[in-house]
Amino acid sequence: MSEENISTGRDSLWSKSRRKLMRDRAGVAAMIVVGVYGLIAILVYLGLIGENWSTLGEEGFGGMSSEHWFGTNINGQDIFSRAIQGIKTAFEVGLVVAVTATAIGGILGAIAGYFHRTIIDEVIMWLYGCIDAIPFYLFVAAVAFSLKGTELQPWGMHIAMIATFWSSTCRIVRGEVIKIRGLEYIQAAKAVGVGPLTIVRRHVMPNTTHILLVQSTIAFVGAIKSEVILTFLGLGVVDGVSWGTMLSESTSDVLRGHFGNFLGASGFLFVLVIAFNMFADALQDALDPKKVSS
Amino acid sequence: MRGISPPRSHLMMLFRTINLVTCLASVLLLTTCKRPFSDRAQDLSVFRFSENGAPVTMDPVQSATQYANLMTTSIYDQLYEYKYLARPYELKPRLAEAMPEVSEDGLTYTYRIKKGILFADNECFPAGKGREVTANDFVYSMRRLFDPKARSQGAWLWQGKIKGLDEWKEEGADYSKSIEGLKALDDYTIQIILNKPFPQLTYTFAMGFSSVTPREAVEYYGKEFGLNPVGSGPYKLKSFSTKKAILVRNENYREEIFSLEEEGYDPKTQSGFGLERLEGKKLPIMDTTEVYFMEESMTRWNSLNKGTEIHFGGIPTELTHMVAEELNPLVLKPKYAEKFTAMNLPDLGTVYLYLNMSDPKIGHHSDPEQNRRNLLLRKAISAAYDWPQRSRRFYNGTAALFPGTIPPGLDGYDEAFTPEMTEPDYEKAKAYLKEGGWNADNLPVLDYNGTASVQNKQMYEQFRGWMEKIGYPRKKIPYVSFATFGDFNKAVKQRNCTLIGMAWGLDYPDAENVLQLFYGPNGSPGSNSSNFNDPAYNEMFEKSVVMQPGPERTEIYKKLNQIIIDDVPAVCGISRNTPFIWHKNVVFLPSRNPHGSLFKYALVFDESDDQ
Amino acid sequence: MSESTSKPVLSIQDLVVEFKTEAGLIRALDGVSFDVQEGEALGIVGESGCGKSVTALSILKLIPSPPGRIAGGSIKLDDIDVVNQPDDEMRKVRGSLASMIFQEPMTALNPVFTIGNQMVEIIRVHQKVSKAEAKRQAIEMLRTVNIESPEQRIDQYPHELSGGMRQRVMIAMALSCSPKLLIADEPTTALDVTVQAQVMEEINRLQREMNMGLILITHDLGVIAESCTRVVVMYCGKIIEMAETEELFRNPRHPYTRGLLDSIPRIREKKLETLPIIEGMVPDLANLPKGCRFADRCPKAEDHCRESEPPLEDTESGGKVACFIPN
Amino acid sequence: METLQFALRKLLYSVPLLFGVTFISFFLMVYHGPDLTYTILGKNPTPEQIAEVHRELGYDQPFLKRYFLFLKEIITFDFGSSISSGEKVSSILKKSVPVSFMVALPAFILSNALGIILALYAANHRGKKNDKIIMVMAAGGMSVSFLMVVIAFQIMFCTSYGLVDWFPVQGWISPPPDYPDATTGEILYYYWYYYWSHVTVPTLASVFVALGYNTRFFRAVIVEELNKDYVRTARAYGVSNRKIMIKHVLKNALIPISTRIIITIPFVIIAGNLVVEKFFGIPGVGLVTYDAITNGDLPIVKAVVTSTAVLYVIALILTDIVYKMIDPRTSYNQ
Repeated sequence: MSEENISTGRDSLWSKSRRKLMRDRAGVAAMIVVGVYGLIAILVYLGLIGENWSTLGEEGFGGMSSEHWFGTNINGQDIFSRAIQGIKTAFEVGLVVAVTATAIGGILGAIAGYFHRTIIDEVIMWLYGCIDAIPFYLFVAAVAFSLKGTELQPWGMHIAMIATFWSSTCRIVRGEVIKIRGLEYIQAAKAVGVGPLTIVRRHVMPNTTHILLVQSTIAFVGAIKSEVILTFLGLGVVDGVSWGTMLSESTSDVLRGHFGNFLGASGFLFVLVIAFNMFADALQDALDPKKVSS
Repeated sequence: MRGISPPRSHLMMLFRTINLVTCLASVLLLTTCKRPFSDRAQDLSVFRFSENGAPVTMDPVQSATQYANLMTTSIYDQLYEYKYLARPYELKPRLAEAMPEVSEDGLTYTYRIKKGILFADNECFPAGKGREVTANDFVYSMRRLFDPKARSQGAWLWQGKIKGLDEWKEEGADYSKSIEGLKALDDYTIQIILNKPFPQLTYTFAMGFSSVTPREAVEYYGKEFGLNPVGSGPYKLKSFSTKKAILVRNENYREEIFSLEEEGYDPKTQSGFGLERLEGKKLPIMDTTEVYFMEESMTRWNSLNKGTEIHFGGIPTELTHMVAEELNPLVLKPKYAEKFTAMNLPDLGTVYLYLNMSDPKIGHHSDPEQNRRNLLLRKAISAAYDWPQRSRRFYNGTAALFPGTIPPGLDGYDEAFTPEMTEPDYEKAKAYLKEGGWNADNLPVLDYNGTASVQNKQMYEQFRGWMEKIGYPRKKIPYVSFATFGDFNKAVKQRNCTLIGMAWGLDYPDAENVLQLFYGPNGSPGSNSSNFNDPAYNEMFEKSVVMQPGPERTEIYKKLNQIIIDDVPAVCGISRNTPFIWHKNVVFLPSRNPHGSLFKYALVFDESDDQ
Repeated sequence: MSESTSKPVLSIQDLVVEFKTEAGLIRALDGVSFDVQEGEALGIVGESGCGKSVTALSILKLIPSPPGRIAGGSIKLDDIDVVNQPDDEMRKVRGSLASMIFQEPMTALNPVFTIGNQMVEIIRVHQKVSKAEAKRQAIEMLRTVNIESPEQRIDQYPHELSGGMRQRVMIAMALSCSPKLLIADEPTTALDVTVQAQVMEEINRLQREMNMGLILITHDLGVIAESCTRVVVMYCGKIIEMAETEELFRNPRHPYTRGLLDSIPRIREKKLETLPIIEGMVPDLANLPKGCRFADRCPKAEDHCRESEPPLEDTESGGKVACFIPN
Repeated sequence: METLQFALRKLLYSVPLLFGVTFISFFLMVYHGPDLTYTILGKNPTPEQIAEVHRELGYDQPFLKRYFLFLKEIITFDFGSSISSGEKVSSILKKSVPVSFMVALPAFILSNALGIILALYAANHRGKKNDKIIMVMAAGGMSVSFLMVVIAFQIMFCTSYGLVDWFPVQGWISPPPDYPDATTGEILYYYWYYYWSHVTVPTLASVFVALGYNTRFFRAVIVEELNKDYVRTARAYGVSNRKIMIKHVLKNALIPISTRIIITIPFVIIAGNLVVEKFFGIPGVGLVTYDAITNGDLPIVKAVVTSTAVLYVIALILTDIVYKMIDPRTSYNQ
């Protein structure tokens, strides 16, 4: 999907979208916030900041201070550092799930749409129909369990989310591809003997990119939010810290009157998710050629 | 909904409507805020007890949990029981007439049971009338523990100990065959012949596992026998759900009168509980005992505070500082002291961090040099382990701290031990590591295993923090989590875990029960989760188990305990205290597994009578 | 302005309608003025986007707001000041005093209600009658627009009718409360050619019979020629020419009008020649040129055409034109 | 009759779906699920006992044989008894399903009803300030984690740190105390009182979280309808705004709205709201199932998965029927 593959007509659509996005002030602000988070995630990943998240303090449940901005937890660990660590975890979960799920959904959706009304389409539709019929959390629990004892165990949560998140992308891409497939120029390309793979690559893929982009932002947010719940249920992040582990800890903290974990984790989570949601909205507006400002 | 009028008012109207609805709802709730049954005079014939977990079944052979044991010991008779008030725990006859007659060689035990004891009336009996309990019922019940169909959780207690019983199981558990070591000599006499001496045998007959069960009931109820228990105890089960069980007086129950002296009353430590009121009362005192199973500590606490919804509960750890003036010993704040009585109940058990000795990274090693280095590593871990901090942060600072595996109060505990001995010494730990040539690069990866609960993870982080202090790289102590205890247990039983945080509750008050945890042949899937296998320890342990209590055995126990401390197959130890709390007009003294059959002593009295 | 004695049923003065878009504020209508007399049929022509439909919607105050808004001028509908009329007063006007027929009979009817249901609803909005009476009126109205067996048709759903039939239903609905003004916005564009004439004939017949004012919006000059007495030509939100139909066809003043007329294929001519087209593109409403809006495409444009906008001025033949160099 | 035929035909078509769901569930939850043996056997099992229980529970059987046994259970709809308690699965579900349903119901109704009301309002004022306020609030609501809301609401309504300390932190209606002279009224009041005291905070939290999503979705659907030509037509003929909204737009919008609502019903009835149940300690079917999955109590897992799948298929059919009822353009023969 490099630039060369995209015709000049599309190219102008892309640059138009970019211009549209840049004009959306809320969208730009959201993008900056997401960018800052991403930067922090990289710094944490490189071990440059937030490294003292595991150091025990002398006394537990310290209040807010210049040293500990959000106070300390039961183990006297610095909650701010842990919240920062949580950014890294969130990006890791979000990126892995979003990229993989959208890729799988996009590919399967394109295949299903292209082979519309064949057995391949039926099988793919059947597959996501089945996944949709199983309650999400039970499915995740089941996936997590079936991976117990294998090398994939630490990735159980990711795999479970990917296994459920691809279906919505697949459904949308399939619909779009069915529409594109009916278009005249594709029919023409087919008539002159262009192979199906070339058609998918040259015509179908570029026309569904905006869907994939938007879907991956949705999956990113979905993954981050699901992580919190899954960790609370004991199915999520095992090693390290995540906002999910912090919120889980906070359930008993708040009854003792300590709100550091809760405020730290939920503050960081809320800002990231709302920024990402706004960014996704702006992206959707910018990429939708039909949409005029409401 | 018109565009032209000021839009604000519409939004306001919308919100006002929503507001109104919620207000109405809450007003409805508030004005009718009268608690149900709050105007009712207290029902003085019901004791409402609560537990923080529910039994899955009340089949005696599966009564491994404290919750199940409490139920089975109230519904069924065992041969013996613990005195209500004696601390440390002391046995007294229950269904048995007296303490057993033991042969010289300590292998043959004769138990005589009381005559005229009836099972509770139940439809499984002819005409629904409970028949007399005989020695054969006991024999049947013991066999059932070894019957694979019954899925017993308690057979291990007697495994290999009663002559012919294991063979009987292997030959297909045919109830028509006789067993040499387990016989009813007549309707009221039981004879047990052991393969080797087992001085704790009589203790095991106070456990819920050894409840006397009528065969008719097992056969009549089949799979659902566990939900339809039939016994000869003070209570019978009226109804059961995972949230609540109702026990009502067994009308067929024998005449049993409470006596402070017989129950081992100690006025020095037990005078504040109103136990004197019980003197001379016929047991069970209350017609009905309702047991509420409330897993969530906050639910239980709320319920306790709602008046008489429950009489007895616990103080959630999150709230102890709000409720208690002092924690050790427990003193309530005046606001609560007006309404409640409370005490810290020590656990009869200990908490460990097992180090899997079958893991060559850290445990036994065929290469003596590596073996030595591993020992130093274990010693370093033990030296860095901060039990007092663990107690402060997770157990309100009230836990009993001691080195070794034998908790204070048991025969074999070294009186010279002090809690200070469990304090960490990081310098010493580092020295051990240095001595063993360990450094950040060559230290092995140690997986820490536990269930996925928040508290377990916090304890893990605390442990990792201690290890960081002695220079252990953070990444080398990963957490392996399990969604349930069963799953965790499976991994432990399959020797897949390196560091294992676990607790052990004693089955009877004898140090043998904790020392067997390190006896080599008991290795996983047996109870020896550390898979410690030391020939010297094994030999000494084998010697001790066949000994009758006495100074000689005490000495051996102390030596065994010292081996555990020196070889560090487990980092120990701590014994938790749980704060319990109950209404002022209730006379009840909580106790711990294996002490069951507590409900029959409970009394709810009318406070106004006192004034 | 021959019938200047009779009262105009519609009078628009200097109407300005603005839309907020991403490209900024645009003027969809910029100073539009015209009258419609009782019983008169007025045609509005122009390319798409010239403001024809906006004009129609403004008359009934149906401009979607936001983003649109009537920014100036006045609309008098039979003495009612539309611009300042509160919305629910305006509601009473719609369908009864002035009514409208839309282009797409496929989508303009609600697919999930029977046509009877929708007609009855409209009748009952404007008249206090029982359901049964409203239904009787609806059947009567369907009969008036020449729908066969209206008693059965009335219980059918829109998708069960043909395109022409649906448009007749629309007409019946529009006329069910005998409006004084009927606005027909491209009423035949979406129909089969064979049906177009029938429907147009129906509209004309009813307009005459009911003596309504009619505004016929179309880009098809042929339709105008057959149905309208007067024509308004719009370009980029402005009226550029207004004249009696015959006069306009015979002698178009504005170069744009001329261009439009030239692009009509003339069937009578034996040989098919390449039709002349108007060169260039309609300017973007957000970036209008300084002078005449048509200047860039105008074959006759001179320098001053690009400097200032020509005003709409009376012509000697009684029409109006906005051009510095009219024919 | 036509509807029934249609439903039956649809049901027949959904057999592959049911098959797939049960197969996936079987593969993940049953075949690869946790091993209950160690829970059953307590702290000190012997290898022989482990082997015995394995045999008895059928863990040692080959995959296909176990799957066919499962299929047989599905067809007879008899899943036997819970392995851990011996209680009949049907009786476990009979107890827990109504609890879940009662917990989820108020939130389900409120979040959808309020969602539709707010969406109608916002759509009606689309582009104006109030619409924007509502949409920003919806975006905010969508950006909080359910866990955050639950914890925050718990602080606000259930602890002395918050606004009011009215509601219990956790729990569910315990059986009423056994007063022999309690009147029916008193007992009903008992249930009524504790029902609301346990269900209010979960409901508020669930509504808070779901409302953003619902409003946004419903608004999008309604706005799309509002842009349709028939709305302009109705307006041009003087139909009032209110009537356009309530009658014309809503009926058309009801197609996607009802699809969304109906599809969630099986999950409300059977799957329960696991997070609510776990956090508030409510013994609903979500928690029961979750415990069964994590423990490996297979009969319960099988029963719940099968029932959910069947209900899901029924819901799918129901949406089709509703679709056909609302939209005359589609017929049963298509």
